[in-house]
Amino acid sequence: MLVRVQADLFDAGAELNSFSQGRTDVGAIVSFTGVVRDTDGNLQEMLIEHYPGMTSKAITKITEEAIARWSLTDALVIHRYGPLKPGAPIMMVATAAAHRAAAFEAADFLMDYLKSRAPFWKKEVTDQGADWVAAKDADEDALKRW
Amino acid sequence: MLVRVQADLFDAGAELNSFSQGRTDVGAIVSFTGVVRDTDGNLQEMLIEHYPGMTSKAITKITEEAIARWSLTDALVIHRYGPLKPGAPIMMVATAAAHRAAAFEAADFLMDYLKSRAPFWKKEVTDQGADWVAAKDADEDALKRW
Amino acid sequence: MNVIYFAWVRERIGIPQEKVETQATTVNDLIAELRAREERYEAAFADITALRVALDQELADFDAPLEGVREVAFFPPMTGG
Amino acid sequence: MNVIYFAWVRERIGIPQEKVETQATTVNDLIAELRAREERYEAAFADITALRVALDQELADFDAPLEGVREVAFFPPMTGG
Repeated sequence: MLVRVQADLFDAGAELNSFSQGRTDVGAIVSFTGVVRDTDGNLQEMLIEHYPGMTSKAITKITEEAIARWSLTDALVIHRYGPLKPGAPIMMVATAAAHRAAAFEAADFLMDYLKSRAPFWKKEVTDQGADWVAAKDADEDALKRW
Repeated sequence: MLVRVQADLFDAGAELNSFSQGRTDVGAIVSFTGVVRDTDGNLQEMLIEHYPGMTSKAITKITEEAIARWSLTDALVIHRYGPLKPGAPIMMVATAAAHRAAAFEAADFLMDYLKSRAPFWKKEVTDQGADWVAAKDADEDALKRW
Repeated sequence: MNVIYFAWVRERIGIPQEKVETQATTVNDLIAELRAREERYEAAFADITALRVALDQELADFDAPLEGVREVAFFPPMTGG
Repeated sequence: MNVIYFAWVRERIGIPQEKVETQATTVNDLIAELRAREERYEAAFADITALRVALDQELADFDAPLEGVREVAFFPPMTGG
């Protein structure tokens, strides 16, 4: 298991390759990359605040739960904080399992939990000003699936 | 949309990066990589046969359906044929969408359909001999989800 | 008409493809003709539920008509992905 | 006890963290004390349903006891991922 919380840019492809490298006991690898999306074409940057003392701990707990529940061979979570430009990767998740259903479900689960239970807050800076991104009821509801 | 059927090895990380490159209208990218799994530690190689005249056509049709149904920004499918060693990538799928649910579901759908509707057949060569991999009822049943 | 075989169907019949002159009007008719030919065809087509068919590179049913079809392919259920 | 604020809670209160001397026995009691202090606390804590709390870096309920707790954090619902 690898959990990283960082300000620096990461290379999703290189991370996926090093996560996948040299395994012969794995049949399925799923990755998710979250990207700063410029919905209306006026996003200057996205600021991500986090709770340093809690972040790694919370992500590790969620990831351990996913590994146990879906018998994953391995899992990876990288999440950035700080100012991010449109098109930049915000975070990624990768899961490795014997079969595809486990890899898909575990990645989906990780995303739902990271979204609503890892201590990050997004603020969008546009030419109209800066606004905190509101949590969606749908994101909280998504947790009930698990 | 990019669909490739090839004998050559591909670099999943490099493919993921070039698929993701320079997009600011996308919030979520999901990738799936299928890997030759050596279940019992005695797999020498996996031979993948395909139906050259039909393969690209069948994959393209399935991929177009996924793009339309989940309003994907883009989708990628690469599938190999020929002899593959344990640990080698067999195929990959990537989906790009505004939101994570669409990217996850479309990738899951693509995998279910490629599994049972794209004309590939796997044969496992072990020290006990060679055997065609049997299709699983569960894979056919998985199509009913969609 | 060009008839193509894949995976264990190809192995049982012993050739990857062949030209077949036939008056068969459906896939089922064609299969009946092939089974009557030789033991190796009988072995390949004995259990039709273990087979799939494509007509001109599109999956089809066994009662599909063969009129105008140029390429028929027989194979086991696919195992891609 | 160390009290930390994040996102718009931090912005409304105007500081990222502070030491608070308190006899409050639950999170709710602590919030009541803070609201009584100044308008900026009242603004931050007016709608408790828009807030989350962590005690010693674990999510907690508002009626959780504060005994033994060294760090309380207040913030809006998380928006990670």
